[in-house]
Amino acid sequence: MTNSLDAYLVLSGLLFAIGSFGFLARRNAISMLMSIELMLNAVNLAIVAFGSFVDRLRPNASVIALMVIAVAAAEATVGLAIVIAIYRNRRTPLVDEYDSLRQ
Amino acid sequence: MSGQDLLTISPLIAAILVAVAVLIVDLVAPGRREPALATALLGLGIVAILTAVAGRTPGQAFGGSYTVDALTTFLDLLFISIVALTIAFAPDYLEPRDLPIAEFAAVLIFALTGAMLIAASTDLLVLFLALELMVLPGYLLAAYAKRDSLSTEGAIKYFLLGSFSSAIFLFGLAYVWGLTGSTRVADVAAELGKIASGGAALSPGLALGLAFMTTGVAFKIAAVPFHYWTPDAYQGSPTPVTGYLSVGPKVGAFALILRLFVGALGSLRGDWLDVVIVLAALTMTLGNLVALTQNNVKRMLAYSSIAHTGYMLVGLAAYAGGRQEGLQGLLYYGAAYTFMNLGAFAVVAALQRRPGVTSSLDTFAGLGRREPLLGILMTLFLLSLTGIPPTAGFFGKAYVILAAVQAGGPLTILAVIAMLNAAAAAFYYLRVVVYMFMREPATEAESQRHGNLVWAGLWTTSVLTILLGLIPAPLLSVVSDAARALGS
Amino acid sequence: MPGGILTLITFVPLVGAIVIAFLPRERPDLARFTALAAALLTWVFSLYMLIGFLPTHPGFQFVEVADWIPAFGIQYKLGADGLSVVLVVLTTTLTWISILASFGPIRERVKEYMISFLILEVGMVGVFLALDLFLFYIFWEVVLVPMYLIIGIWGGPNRIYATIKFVLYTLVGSLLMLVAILATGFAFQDAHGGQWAGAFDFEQLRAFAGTTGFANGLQLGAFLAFFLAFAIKIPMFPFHTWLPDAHVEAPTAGSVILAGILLKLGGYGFIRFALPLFPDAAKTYAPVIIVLSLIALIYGAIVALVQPDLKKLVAYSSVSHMGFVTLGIFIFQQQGLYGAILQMVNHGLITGALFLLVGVIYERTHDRTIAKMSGLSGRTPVYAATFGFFMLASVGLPGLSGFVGEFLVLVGSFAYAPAVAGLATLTMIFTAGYLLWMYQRLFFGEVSAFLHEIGSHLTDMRPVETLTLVPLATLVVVFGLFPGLVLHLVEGTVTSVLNGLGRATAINLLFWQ
Amino acid sequence: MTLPEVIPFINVRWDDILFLILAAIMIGSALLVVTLRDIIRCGLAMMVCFGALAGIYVIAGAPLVAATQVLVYIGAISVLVLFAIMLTQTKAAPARLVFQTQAVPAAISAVLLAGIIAVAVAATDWHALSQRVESATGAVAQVLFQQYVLPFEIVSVLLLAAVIGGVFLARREQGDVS
Amino acid sequence: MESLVVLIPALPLAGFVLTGLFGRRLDREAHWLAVGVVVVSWLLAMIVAFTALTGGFGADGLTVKLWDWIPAGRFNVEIGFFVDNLTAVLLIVVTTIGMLVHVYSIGYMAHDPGYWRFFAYLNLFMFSMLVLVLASSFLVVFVAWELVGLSSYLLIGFWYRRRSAALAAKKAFIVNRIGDVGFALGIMAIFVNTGTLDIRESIEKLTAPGAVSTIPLALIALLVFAGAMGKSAQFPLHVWLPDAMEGPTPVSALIHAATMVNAGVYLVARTNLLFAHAPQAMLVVAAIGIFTAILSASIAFTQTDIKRVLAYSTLSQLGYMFAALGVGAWTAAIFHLMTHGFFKGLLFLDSGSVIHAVHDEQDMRRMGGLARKIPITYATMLIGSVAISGIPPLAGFFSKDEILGEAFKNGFVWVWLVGLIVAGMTAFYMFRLMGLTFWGPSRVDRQVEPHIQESPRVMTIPLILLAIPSVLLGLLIGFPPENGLLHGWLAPVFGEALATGGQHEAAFSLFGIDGVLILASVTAAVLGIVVAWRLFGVELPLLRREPQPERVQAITARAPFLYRASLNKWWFDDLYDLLFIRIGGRIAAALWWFDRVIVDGTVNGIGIGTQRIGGQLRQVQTGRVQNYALGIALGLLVMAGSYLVITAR
Repeated sequence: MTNSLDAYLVLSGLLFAIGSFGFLARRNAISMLMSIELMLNAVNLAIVAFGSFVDRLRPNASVIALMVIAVAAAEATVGLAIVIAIYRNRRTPLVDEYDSLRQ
Repeated sequence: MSGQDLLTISPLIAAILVAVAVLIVDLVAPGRREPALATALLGLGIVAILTAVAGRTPGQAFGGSYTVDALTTFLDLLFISIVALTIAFAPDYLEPRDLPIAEFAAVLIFALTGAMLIAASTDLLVLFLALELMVLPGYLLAAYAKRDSLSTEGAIKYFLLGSFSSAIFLFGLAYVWGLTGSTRVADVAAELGKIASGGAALSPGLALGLAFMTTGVAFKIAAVPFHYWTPDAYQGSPTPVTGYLSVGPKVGAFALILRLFVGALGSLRGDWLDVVIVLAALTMTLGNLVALTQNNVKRMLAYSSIAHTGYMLVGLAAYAGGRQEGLQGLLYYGAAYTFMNLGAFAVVAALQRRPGVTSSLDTFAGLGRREPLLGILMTLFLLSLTGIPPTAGFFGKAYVILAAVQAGGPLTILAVIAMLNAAAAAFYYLRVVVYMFMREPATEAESQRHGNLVWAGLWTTSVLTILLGLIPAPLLSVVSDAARALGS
Repeated sequence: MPGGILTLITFVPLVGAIVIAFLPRERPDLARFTALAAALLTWVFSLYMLIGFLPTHPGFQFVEVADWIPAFGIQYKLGADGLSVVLVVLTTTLTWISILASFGPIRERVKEYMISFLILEVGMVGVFLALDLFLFYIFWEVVLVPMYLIIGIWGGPNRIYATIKFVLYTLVGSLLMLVAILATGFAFQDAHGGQWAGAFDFEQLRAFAGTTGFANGLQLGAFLAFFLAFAIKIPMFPFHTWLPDAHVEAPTAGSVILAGILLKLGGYGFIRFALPLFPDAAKTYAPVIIVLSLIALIYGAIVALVQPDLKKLVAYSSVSHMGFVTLGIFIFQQQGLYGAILQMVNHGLITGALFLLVGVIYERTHDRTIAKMSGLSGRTPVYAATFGFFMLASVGLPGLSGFVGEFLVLVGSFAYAPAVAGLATLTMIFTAGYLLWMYQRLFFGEVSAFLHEIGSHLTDMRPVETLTLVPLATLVVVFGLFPGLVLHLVEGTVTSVLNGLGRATAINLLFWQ
Repeated sequence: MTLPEVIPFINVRWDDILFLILAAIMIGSALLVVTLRDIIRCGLAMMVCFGALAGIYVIAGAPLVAATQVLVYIGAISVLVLFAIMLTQTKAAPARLVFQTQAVPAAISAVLLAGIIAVAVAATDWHALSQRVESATGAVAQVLFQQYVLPFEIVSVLLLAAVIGGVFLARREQGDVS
Repeated sequence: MESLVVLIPALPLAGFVLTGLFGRRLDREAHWLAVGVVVVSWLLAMIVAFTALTGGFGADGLTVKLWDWIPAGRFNVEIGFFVDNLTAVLLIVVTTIGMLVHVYSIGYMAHDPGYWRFFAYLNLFMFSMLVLVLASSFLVVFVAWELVGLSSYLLIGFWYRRRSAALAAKKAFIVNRIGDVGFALGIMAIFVNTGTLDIRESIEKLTAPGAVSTIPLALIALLVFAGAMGKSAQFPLHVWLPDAMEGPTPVSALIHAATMVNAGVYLVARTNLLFAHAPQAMLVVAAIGIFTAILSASIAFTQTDIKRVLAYSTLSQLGYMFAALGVGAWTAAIFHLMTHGFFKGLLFLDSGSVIHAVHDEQDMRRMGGLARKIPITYATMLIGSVAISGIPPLAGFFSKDEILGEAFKNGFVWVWLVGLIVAGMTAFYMFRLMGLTFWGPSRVDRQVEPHIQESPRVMTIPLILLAIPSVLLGLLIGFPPENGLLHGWLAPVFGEALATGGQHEAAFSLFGIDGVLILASVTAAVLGIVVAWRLFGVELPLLRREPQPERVQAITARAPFLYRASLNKWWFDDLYDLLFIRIGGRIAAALWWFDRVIVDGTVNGIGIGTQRIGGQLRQVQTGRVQNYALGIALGLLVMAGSYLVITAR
């Protein structure tokens, strides 16, 4: 089982789906942020899995994964900054209440 | 990593340095905007020169992950002018709202580096990173008026959906990489070439990857049904930022498409042709139909920018339909769209100089009387957006349509749809003209003074808008070189 | 004849417009007279061209070619044959007349008005002279914007609705035409091994259409697109409803140009492009178009009968009269074509004059409701006489220009099918009906209470107004007695078009037996 | 000490067990992240989830990634998140609804998504590359500094930009409501 | 000589232009110029006519080419004139009566504010009429055709303040247009089949042996005839002429009695060969002619407006002429055209003089007993009435009798019979008119009564001058019957047609059939007169009788339907009003509704519909990120699905 790429990929897919669910369903900006982190990690898992199963990819895999982590970090920074900024204006982290821009 | 490499990526380095320099200047002379502005614009000038120079020696760096060719140069210069113009338009808007210009410029230039990287990168990973580097500053800029709740709201929507789509895109990227075994565009293309030539079957996994990537990109260019962020983000953002967002990231995303879908996945175009056709039709139509009902000019222009994405997609579709001209048309349209749209937003920004002025249609009532020049320029940009000759917008449309007609088949119908859309679009563009020249303002607003930078920018955009329509030949050769550089 | 005369004619107004743009806003008269000067200059140049034109010489004259977008073989190519010459002179003439006629009525934003008017002239002249499809399209669209502004800014109370309707309607047609133009150009390029050279050059395209001919599919599609664009401009039933609105709202001079020139763009397009490039398609669609023309003829006349608004009445009369043009074109008969061209010219003169006259009364009463007027003959005899003159010309009274064109078209249609001629001729009755009735209600009877209230403002025609109408009246008489002046000029055009259609001998079969 | 390759009697490889356990933990905690009412607990669950993921990386033979995962995520990001949570915590917040009105369609689409991915994965023939190979950390560094210089630089710029902007946005200025 | 021919119409044209431009200044002197030019062109006309009739122009007349009018490729019409004997005869009639009417108008219009305008119009008419007569090409005829229509329009509506006048003018023009449509189509047919519009050339081509025409000759002939029906007010287009009496009386005399209304007759006579080759068409002409004759005669019975009686009488006389043409009595038709021109002109001018005397009163019920008060008018009018009634040896007798005679001898007995009855009716209503106007007790308004006086010289002299030909013309050119001067003149014109039609040309035999026919017609006339005397009285030197209104009452009571029918002109006006004004108006209104609601509605509908759709699509943008995200997720699913499908195939 740990011998089958499928297992890893399915696992990552699952994580990705869960993340997307969180993103679609949660109201709190920060939990949406966390969901995105989940999704990014799902991708990382896939990448690592590819790396560990395909010879050619092995060295690159780790690097790419690292990059992805870094990107995730950057996104998180920006995201949290924005969240805080809007929180200052709206006094609520609940995204579905930010709907003065519409139609 | 050789000296040659350094020369090749010198524009990039220069850009980063400019960004840093701007910040330093600001630290040195805090609160004064002229030095920062000067640094930024001069720096951009240098970057442009370097780009031109580097463009003379096409080649690759970093083992083929960074390519300099006609396309790169063309796009880079386009991006630089976009950023320069945005910086020119910004101060008049930011200062009254006491928002600093330095950070603005710096962040913007960081975004520029991202865009330039996209234009140049021939490596999937680099592409992704570059994309992030382009959009992350975008999120920040959208929220730049941080005490304005609308700005931040638009920003957070933009950010959340943006990173959602990034995740999706990345997922697809991972699969494509995993199945082709390389991040190098060339290798990927070769790998897929086998598949296209029937050497191997297109595996579902790869298809999945393609689907995810397409979705991610479609989001970035704001194609329907992935466009939702556009109106809100555009309306919320500070107007100069909106102007930038409406062209910079869009053209950037198209650059990504060129590098990725054309460069890497070109051999599979038969597979994504249908998808692009559908996307194009949907995008044009929805964008225009909704724009018809908007009373806020910024929001209206947001929807119109969606529609223009649709027109550009027609070019892409024509390419997928087997016509090199499609790419040329796409590039030409991109350039034309850039200047006319930036110009239009610049006028809106100029009108909003006084804080508190909304961008609703009523703001434009009587503008033709109040500030005739501004009114006339706005009319020019709107006519160009409509596609009335002799303007850039017209020629861009004609070019794209020509490509579509050449490709024939379903694309002819797409061309007709595009034209009907253009006709419908005329309604809302001209409505602004109606307000400017044929309606009297409800409350008499006094005319305002605008900075020289703004005027300079407006003249540049308007002159280009006309020239690109009257004398398209020069740009024409440029874009055809660019398209050829991409190969087909 | 020096080269560049056509460019001169086309762009002198533009120069004028630019000059006006730099004139001080607070000196409207400067703008007025500069505009008039520019228009008159253009007119003189056009007359100069007219003199230099050799009717016997076949093909295009004064041709000017310069590469514009070589990548697609798009050229800046101007040239004139009889048809263009006639219509260009008509344009330049009506333009200065309209500008003169706007001196009084247009009191605000004079600068902008004059600029739009001159740019409008650029577009119109360009359309008639362009020999490159792409260039033609550009001029075609250029016409749109100034007219949009003229109606929208200086128009009546409901102007915005009218002008937007006008623009959108026209745009739908023209944009599809653009697709057709591009498709045609591409088809040419495709047939010439990917060589773009000459792909939009009308003469080469015509030659191609005459020899190899475009594929049927393309012809049918492209012709349809062209047809839509032109039919909307003319306008043909059922695409005509923008016209009454536009006319009612437009300022007088706007209506004059609209009726006098813009409607002709459609007819010109048919004769110059649609027929020569897509002859087979033209023949295929001809019956339908003929039927539509007949409907337009009779329907327009009948609807005009019950119009309460003077301008609307004239507008519908235009729909009816332009029916003769399309009919004359699509019966593919020599007489028909001659008649159609003549009818375009005459309609330009007569309807233009009628709109000027409507403007005269509107300026005094600020009303155009026929019901409110009556007995004008007593108060304004000269006006009544002039109006009567043009009214009769419009009725098609022999001896005045209106008659000849109509009759030629009718003769042609008779040769095509007596039944068609029979139906078309019925219009003679309806036309007389609505025009005479209108005239009776306006000018006969006792002076109405409404006009009494106007009192002393209800003056007879002023010198300026007379000045604008005298040239038109003269031309109406001259062309009525010596239509040959026009017919000789367009001989070449007619022959080449009919040769292209391979139908030049249609009427011959009935001869000499 | 060394364990036998395979667990006696039930003939399952150790790392498989480990994999299963970690996977279970990961999925479970992930679910908690997206479902828990109290957002602070969500944050903690996320840390758990990432920990488990790190474990899986190790099994997959990417220790370096695993390490970074622990450092960056469990270290930096999670803390950042928690800070953000503190900053934006309103008294009323946890009391309110956790889920959007569209939780159900969200769930459905998530399931579909997982389904499609699974199907695609299953349907794909990984041209017999499912023979795992051991990896050496040394190789990575090498690759990183030869082939991936450019990306590396970019990432740094990216972070720089993010920080500058982030600082600007988060900075509290006079006139801001506190 | 050519130049003279050109001058004949040119002079009145000049008169029109000059009077039109400067008339306002000339004011009361306006007539000098106008009358002057007409007199001159009369002189010229006389010279030309004399030359023509004495064979000065040879067998095939004199042709004058002015210029190529419409050179449209194969279609080439030239403006030119053509004089042969027929033209000459017409010239005489038109110029003579025209001149006299001009003179007469000087007096009649003396006090009218639009004095100069009137003369301008009259000149315009003279010009148009002369062109019509002289024209050598069908299209030029058509031009003149419309121009006379125009001048008649202007003159009928001369008193434009009067609504009835304006309406009558419009009616006249439009009804004429209906005929013109036919004429125009006829012209097209002729051109399409012959390639020329020169009258003689084209007809030769049409009728040449073995000529093949796309449309039957009869149809062409009838189309041409349609035009004639319009101008000459033949049933069913007769309705405009009575209303045309709204115009000043000189106009009625000149245009609506003596000249313009004869244009139709002239046209048919001019194209005689065409008709001769289309017997069916001839039959129709005869039928319509004779029917019009009796129809309008019957209406004339009960009209009380003196001018309307004359108008209907004109109709019925025109009917005679067409009947004559129809039966192939070409010469007789032209003969009657001439005589009728003179005596009907006379009668109208007389009626004008009467109206003048009783201060613009036209209703005969308010006249009576005027004989002594206005003797000259009375005398001349009596002559006119006798002439029209066909009592030998006055002009009317010869022409009318010739028509009837030839109708009978050419085998159209029914035409002859109806004609005979009409002759009697004519005599009756004419003397009813005389009785009501001049004889019996005066019913004139008390205020007016004392001021009644004879018209001035300038008016009476023309009357006398017209009376002379009304008496003598028949004897001069019509005697011996069927062999008089006129026959000599017109023989070359109609010879071929007669040959073709094979009409009988036996010598006139007073003591044969002709005598009987004469007897019959004279009896009919006398009968009519006597009945009129018995009912409406008479005051002549020998016999005198009081009118019997009560007997009139009795008779009308006995045949109420016929009476009302006659009184209401057989309801034609009402019928047309219903058809064209009411129903037509409805249709027009309906079409306009269609235009606004359906055609334009669709256009606007598309616009509004698009907006609506946009409004709906807007709703998608809820402003909630999660909704957007869901949308994207769904899009992603679809995208993935479609990709999988695409690659699966």
